[in-house]
Amino acid sequence: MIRVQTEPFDIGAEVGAFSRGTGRIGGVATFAGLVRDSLGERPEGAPPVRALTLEHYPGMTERQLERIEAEARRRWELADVLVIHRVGRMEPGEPIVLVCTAAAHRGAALDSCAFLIDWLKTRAPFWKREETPDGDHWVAARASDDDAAKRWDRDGCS
Amino acid sequence: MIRVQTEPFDIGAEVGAFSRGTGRIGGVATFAGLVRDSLGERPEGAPPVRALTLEHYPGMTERQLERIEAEARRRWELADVLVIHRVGRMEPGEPIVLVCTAAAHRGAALDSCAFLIDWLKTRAPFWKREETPDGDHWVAARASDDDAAKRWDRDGCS
Amino acid sequence: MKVLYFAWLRDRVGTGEETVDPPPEVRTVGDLMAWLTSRSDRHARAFSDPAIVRCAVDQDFADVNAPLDGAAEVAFFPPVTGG
Amino acid sequence: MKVLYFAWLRDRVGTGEETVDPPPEVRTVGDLMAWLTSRSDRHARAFSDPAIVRCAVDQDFADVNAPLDGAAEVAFFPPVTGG
Repeated sequence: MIRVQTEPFDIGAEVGAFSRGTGRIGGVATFAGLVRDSLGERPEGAPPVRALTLEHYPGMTERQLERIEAEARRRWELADVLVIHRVGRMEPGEPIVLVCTAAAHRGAALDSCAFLIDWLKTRAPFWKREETPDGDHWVAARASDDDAAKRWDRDGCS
Repeated sequence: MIRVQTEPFDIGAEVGAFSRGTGRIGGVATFAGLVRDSLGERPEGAPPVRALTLEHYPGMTERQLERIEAEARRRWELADVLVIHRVGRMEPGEPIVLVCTAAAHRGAALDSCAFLIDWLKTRAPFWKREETPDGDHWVAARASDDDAAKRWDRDGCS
Repeated sequence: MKVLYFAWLRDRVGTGEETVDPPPEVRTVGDLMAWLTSRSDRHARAFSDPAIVRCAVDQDFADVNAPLDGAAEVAFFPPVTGG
Repeated sequence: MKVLYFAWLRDRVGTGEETVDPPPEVRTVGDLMAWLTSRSDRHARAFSDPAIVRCAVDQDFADVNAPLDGAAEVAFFPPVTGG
């Protein structure tokens, strides 16, 4: 399931609801991304981030996230998938994104969770703008995110 | 932090408390293992598991878990680590184990979480006994768990 | 054809959306970028380094050689930074 | 010396803990397993397949060749299955 929303969400409440066991789920893996006060690879002494604004491409975002979910379900046997991504303004400590996967075995849950966040980082149309005491600026993409996503390259799904 | 307890725990409450952002945590990865109603590699039609009893080696368990946590903190820069493992009797759907890691970057959180559960599975002295309609039996160790743990072999910490 | 701009491309162009009617010789994403560049200084500034501009045609990622044929919506944006 | 048994080793031996006083020629984990095997049929059954028995000496994993010297607590158990 995919959710793109401006409202804040509660990681504990979401993970708790997602993890309610049915007897067939052996493992639940989750990853939550939070707003940090120093987001990019910034030099020591760079001004702290006051807030982050997430812009996205409505329509294409949901479409890409659904494709990424479908690809994860194709690669691993998953009992359930949840991806929540916030858009709009948020402050340090607030969650930006949550990925949860449930499977009979832990390998499928752990690997698919890492896959989903790596692909989301490079294939879902979101952009971050930081507010700092020195002004606002758009966060630059990181080569390390491309590298992380490439680990999963076997066949495409642009 | 390591907790070995007979009391049930609430995955959502634990993950929620663990994830409270400080502005320096960029990612939180978690893995929860739940009781399945068909635990081992059992043939189709094998009787369902009614309950699981986790036995452990008090003293050595905590010692091993603390070593495993220390090893994770040595390998990755982690802001926080939580491992909860239940002992005693539990039923399908209940959580057995929870591993949470927090780091500035997602790679450290995701990798260390997978590492912790893989090492725990092969190095912490717990044993599972299944209750089924056909009687009780001890769960056999799985070669796949040894393989998963070996991925992380670089240097020892028996 | 609807053209959308996101993130700093929108800031530079000065709008998030415009409707354009490029001539028939504009056949690919690259052609469209060149044609838009010629429309104003703001567009020229947005596309001054085409290597760091990404594109989607009808909400699918598309590279510079992708054909436009009949596309209703083309979007330009920087490399994504979500998650 | 305290000897502990866990999981099906405890079931087979019939106790989770016993205090033993092995003779001085029992120097290693393997020596201790052989000596315990000779003590009763239950012990013999517990150690009938030594390859699937794991050991800890003073709460550290130890293999069959590990020396006992002065160990206060030796535990025998099957391969672990937690998590």
